[in-house]
Amino acid sequence: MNIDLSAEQEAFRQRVREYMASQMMTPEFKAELAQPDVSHGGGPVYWQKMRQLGADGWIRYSWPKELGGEGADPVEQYLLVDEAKRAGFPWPALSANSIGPVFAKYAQPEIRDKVVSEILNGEAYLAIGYSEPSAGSDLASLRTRAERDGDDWVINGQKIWTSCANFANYIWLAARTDPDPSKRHKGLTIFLVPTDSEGYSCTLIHTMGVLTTTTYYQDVRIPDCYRVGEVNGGWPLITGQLNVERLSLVGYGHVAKLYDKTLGLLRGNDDYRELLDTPWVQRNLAVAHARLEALKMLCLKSAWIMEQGGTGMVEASATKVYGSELYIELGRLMAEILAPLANLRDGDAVLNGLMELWYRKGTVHTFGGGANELQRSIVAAAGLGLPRGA
Amino acid sequence: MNIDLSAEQEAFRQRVREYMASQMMTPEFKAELAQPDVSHGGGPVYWQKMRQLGADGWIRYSWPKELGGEGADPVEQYLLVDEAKRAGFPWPALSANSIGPVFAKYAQPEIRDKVVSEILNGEAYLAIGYSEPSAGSDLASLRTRAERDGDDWVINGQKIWTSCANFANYIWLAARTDPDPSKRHKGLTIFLVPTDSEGYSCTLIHTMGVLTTTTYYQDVRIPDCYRVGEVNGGWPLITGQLNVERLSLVGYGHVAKLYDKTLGLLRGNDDYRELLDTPWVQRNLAVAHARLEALKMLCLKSAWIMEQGGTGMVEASATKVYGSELYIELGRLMAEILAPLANLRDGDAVLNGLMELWYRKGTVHTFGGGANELQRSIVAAAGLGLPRGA
Amino acid sequence: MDFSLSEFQQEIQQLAKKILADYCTQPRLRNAEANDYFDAELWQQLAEAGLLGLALPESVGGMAQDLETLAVVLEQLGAHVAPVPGISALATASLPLLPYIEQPAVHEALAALSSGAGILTCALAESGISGNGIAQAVVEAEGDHYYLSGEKSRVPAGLQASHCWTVAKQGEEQGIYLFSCDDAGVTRRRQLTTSGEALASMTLDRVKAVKIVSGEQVAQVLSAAAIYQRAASAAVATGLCEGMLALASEHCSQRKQFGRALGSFQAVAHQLADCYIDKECLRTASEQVSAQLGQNSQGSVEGASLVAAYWTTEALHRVSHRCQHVHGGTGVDRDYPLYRYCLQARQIEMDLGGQSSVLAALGEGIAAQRVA
Amino acid sequence: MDFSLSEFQQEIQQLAKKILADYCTQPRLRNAEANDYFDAELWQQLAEAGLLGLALPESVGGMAQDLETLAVVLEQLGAHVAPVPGISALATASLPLLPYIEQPAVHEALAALSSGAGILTCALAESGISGNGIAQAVVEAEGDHYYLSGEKSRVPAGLQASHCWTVAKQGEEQGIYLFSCDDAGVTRRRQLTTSGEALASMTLDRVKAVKIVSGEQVAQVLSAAAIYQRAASAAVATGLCEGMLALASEHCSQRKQFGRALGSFQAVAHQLADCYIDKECLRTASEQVSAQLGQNSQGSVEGASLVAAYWTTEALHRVSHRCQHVHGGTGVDRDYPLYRYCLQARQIEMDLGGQSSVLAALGEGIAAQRVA
Repeated sequence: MNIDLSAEQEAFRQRVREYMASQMMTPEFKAELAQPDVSHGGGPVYWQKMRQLGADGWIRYSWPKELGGEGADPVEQYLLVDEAKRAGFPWPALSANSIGPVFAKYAQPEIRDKVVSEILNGEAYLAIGYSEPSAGSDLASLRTRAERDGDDWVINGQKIWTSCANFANYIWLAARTDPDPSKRHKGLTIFLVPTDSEGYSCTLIHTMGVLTTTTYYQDVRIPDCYRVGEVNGGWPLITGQLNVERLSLVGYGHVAKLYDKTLGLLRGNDDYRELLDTPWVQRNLAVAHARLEALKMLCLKSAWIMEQGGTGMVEASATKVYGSELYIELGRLMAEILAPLANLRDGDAVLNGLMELWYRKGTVHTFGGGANELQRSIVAAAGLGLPRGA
Repeated sequence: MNIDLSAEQEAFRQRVREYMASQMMTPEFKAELAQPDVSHGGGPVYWQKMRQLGADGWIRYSWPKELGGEGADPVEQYLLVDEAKRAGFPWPALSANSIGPVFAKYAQPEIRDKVVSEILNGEAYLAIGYSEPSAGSDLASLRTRAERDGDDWVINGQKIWTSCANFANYIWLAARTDPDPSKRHKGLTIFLVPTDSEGYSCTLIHTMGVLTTTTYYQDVRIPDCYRVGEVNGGWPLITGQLNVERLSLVGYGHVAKLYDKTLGLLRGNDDYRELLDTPWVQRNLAVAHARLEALKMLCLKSAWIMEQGGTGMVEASATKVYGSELYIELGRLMAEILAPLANLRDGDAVLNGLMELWYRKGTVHTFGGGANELQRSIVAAAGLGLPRGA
Repeated sequence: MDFSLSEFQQEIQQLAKKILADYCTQPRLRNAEANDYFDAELWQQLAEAGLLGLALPESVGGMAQDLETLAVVLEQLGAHVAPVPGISALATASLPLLPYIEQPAVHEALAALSSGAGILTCALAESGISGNGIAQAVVEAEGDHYYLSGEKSRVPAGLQASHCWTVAKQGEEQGIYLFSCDDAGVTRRRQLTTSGEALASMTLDRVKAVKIVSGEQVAQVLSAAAIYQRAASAAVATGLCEGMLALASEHCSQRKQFGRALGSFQAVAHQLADCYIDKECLRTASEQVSAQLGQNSQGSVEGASLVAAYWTTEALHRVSHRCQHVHGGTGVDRDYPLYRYCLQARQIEMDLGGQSSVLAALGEGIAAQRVA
Repeated sequence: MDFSLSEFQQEIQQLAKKILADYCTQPRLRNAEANDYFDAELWQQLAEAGLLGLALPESVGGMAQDLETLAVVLEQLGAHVAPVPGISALATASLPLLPYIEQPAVHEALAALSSGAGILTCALAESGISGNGIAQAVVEAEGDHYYLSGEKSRVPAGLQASHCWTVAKQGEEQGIYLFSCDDAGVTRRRQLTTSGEALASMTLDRVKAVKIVSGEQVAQVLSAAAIYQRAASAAVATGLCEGMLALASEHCSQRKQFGRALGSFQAVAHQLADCYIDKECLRTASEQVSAQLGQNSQGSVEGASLVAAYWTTEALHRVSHRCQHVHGGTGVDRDYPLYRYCLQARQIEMDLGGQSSVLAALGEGIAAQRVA
């Protein structure tokens, strides 16, 4: 057994870390990301950085060789995304790691090369259009429909929580192509909808912590070549390939950031010495440390299992539940240390606002990326062999 | 609002406390209760104390006046049982508070007076025979059957977790009288089975912490006058009257005992001064204190609501969940303070074994008296108006 | 033992509910968010209804009610996420001064609060983390007059307040001083918080002040302020939890997933059952400390206030996160009312110093036998 | 990075499984319970298979494997609730003496352990609560000989042990001394514990002993003992959790209530999913400290051992109570195997001092920057 990264893996992580620090997270970009409306991307500097990321080969890095990529293994993929998110870079996880390669595999030749090249060059972003106002976790009950009309499809419906649609070039859309509702997940097809299509529109949803969107499809007409995979064959494309992504949602570096920064603050300033010497502060730090160590190992082990050819499904689900709940708990443990300063926003905020924002962003992880209830059911059924229930 | 007991209630509590200390918990009785096989009752001193309890009027105290009792209100009932259990007295809760009065109300005249007088005089104990090997929480699926044969009933089946059956004089038995399994709870009838009936037998179940029994019924024949309530009308007798009992399972004095004794130990001996000055020990005490204060108030408030004529159903269920989980958590919080001494049994045990035994007895409260899952579903449906689920 | 509200308390509750229902509408709350989460009209309405002076003596226009009755109103402020500084003005800043009401300056400040003509606050923190405990502000005495200089931070309702008391030292001696926020020497700066409520930093430059007490009594005033803050926070938090749970129960009864109402899934229903239990525990802790402050009960007020703070932080954290979770994305949407409750929950949780420090204080009290 | 077991480790695992499956049958375990939870035949089998000397040098008949490989065996001891003193003999008592193996007395004690001819233990506690930390036992020196007198308490496997080391002071100087338990000056008394395992109190009356180290090195030996205890406990605990979870999963798959398998209810399934997550966290913490002790990793061994102790106490508490709970009455029935796991879980949890003290030590390490 060897629980440490190999020398090559460690060197790779360092390389990513340095690249992110020196090339991506420039003062200019940080300033742009501090503006709420482009905090997830979409500003001019963002697109500049995305093109550079593409030119420097990072987006294609994780892609299979047969799709024009470098074929990075799941451990490298995890390290890449985790380091990027830890640095604060709005990594294009959907285009680069999750949906992009699936698209490349199942898209029709007429559009494949163009879109793949846009993705790999950092010129296009793909947003996911799954959830609907009436269907959150229950994707099999989607209502947005696509109807065949000659060589085209005509799409009508509404999607919610379509993150990043406000600057995406395409929506990776799940729509019902068999109107019989009893077909459930067997009546769904995936389409790639260009966001400049007529009849498409997008409005922002301002949430407590993050920005997201609602997207509308009113008689959006797209040629059949924008259909991805078989008609009524969308379900495997929706459910596949989620495990690496699920892991990245709660990557160690990303979650540990608040602990690292808080501890750095306490250690770096004599004003905080008394706090650091206080037993209950030490206890909060100890709980955070012990629980974060487990997250670190769960993430690496899950990635390693995938590298070994396992699906990593149970491991990814367990890690996602654990990491998302730890994210919230960590927000409390660290904020208590500096409470009531932790409530301050704007110029007076502690850690440049990280601590205050953490709470406002925290909860989305427990239901986003597959609600924790669903993940626990996966762990119970696939990890423990319990009978599936209602 | 007045959150304190009234002067009368406080005086009553004191009276019970003094009675228990001086009259019941004599050294002789304590020595008998220290023997595992009679730790729940059934020894010679136990029966002596029970008769005295009856003679001094305590058993009839909670009974309605029309059944020959004193008509104590739910607050007094709660205080009486809680003080008794706190003192370590194996209070005959089933006979005195739960089943006894129901029996008196629904029994047939032929046997009523005799059994009631035995109960009130502390001469008889009633054990509950509900659970079966194949039915734990799901009482509607009971299989033990009673068949009419002339003026008699013939009972066949097996009951499990029949606590105190090893010294009980009667089993309060739920049996199926309509063989159609689809009738579920509508096919059940209650019988009072004398434990000297032919065909009845009982074996001990030695558990991790408490003693209980399995009872067997092989062609047990009893006259119809031992049937309680209507034929196929047992369900309301099973489900009614449980709220006060549910409360008593996790009564404050009973649960707080470990905290009180541990704190007393720490304060009472200079050897423990250093521990008492240790921040993490103080934290454990603080968590225990804060959580116990809530239990105290939840119990009193629930009893007060019942006194005011409310069912107290939601309150009793919420208190039972909270109290049973606190019982376990308390066992950890207090044991940590004296760990690893907390593991010792017999002569070297801390607090005369209370701390060690606490763990072994702890878990039964979360599933006994109605599993916490069922209680949470009651709170969700009746307390919050959520739709009942599967 | 009697857990019911008196007839008067029920009337007060209805009165508060009526005003708050009228004023805490979605459009008005949205408007308040753009204005430091303070609704001056609502505040005026509460004053006119007599609710701001509820726990103040009749000599300053109040109703001379105890904390139990005040808690009834505070709970309603929470239940409606009312954009007013209930905890600080009605409890933390005003109640510790009651023993000094004979002093004209105190009398004037409390009368202003009661009538709605002004807002009384207190400045208990200075800047940075070390400013949580020790006051560095100084006082110069000139004849009968005192002049304060220093930096105060995180003053609740600091932008709106007319009167403020604070701690400062004259030489080595600490004292409690009351001053007018309109004094030319006061410079205020907005400090925005997570709930949208604005605090203020105050730079005091030879601000004319009145000394309330000095020496050993200072600790008593500060301790009273902490106890009243905990008690008032517990009451507001009870209302917040009721509000969050009502929204979550409604949502989970209506919203269908996999063909069934969300709330019919055990995993969802049981999370909300746990919230119900947390909320009931908080309610009893709130009732306990209110009763003891109103001297309607025996027992340690310090202990009861720390127990109330424990349950406030516990219930707010757990109930807010779970209620958000079962809502899915809807819960964080700013077009849906839940998030305001959650933000205010976090605000109060951390304003109390967080649960870990509360437990440290409670444990120390137990070890020292100040708490049973 | 490679989380797989080596071929050799897999063989060792199979070997351990085979022996334990043969010996940890219900009748034998029931018999062991009546005999201080010690199965001498099983112990002898483990010795003959070379498993007791697995982590000891070849010079004492061992296999010179690192802690990672020992952990594989320890996990199996837990998975089978084996009635043998795995943690104390194979880790806490023996491994801290490895630096002193050149000393004949140490060599002899370890050789006896390895061959199964004897059992080595250590007496780290004296009686009462104050006996947890400070040793009062005294040493008299006569020429080259040392004689120990004092009261030791809670010695693991103390009734069966042949060799024992302990802390005693000669004047003011503390030292580690090794003695034979068969010395006429040793009086042992059974101390029964919650798991049924017997510890022993030892009254030492001029017991002839050998000095291993004294002075500053004493702290190093004691620190090593604590670290090995934590690491070994984590490995055994991982096996216990696997065992409890296997029983609970099987029970909830078979047992029907309300017409459905128990495990098909969300509320039940999700409790067990949480147990699975706790168990996996514990497993990674166990792997981490084993790897660091085997120097197969960088990082602080102290920190990793405390993290392992945190997860050991956390997982044992939560998994044991939940697995009992979902079993209903069956879980506490002494005719069903679960309760043995639960009792051993509690035993190990509290033997480690409980989670609160572990967190205090870890937090202090973080503040002092000994732990990242």
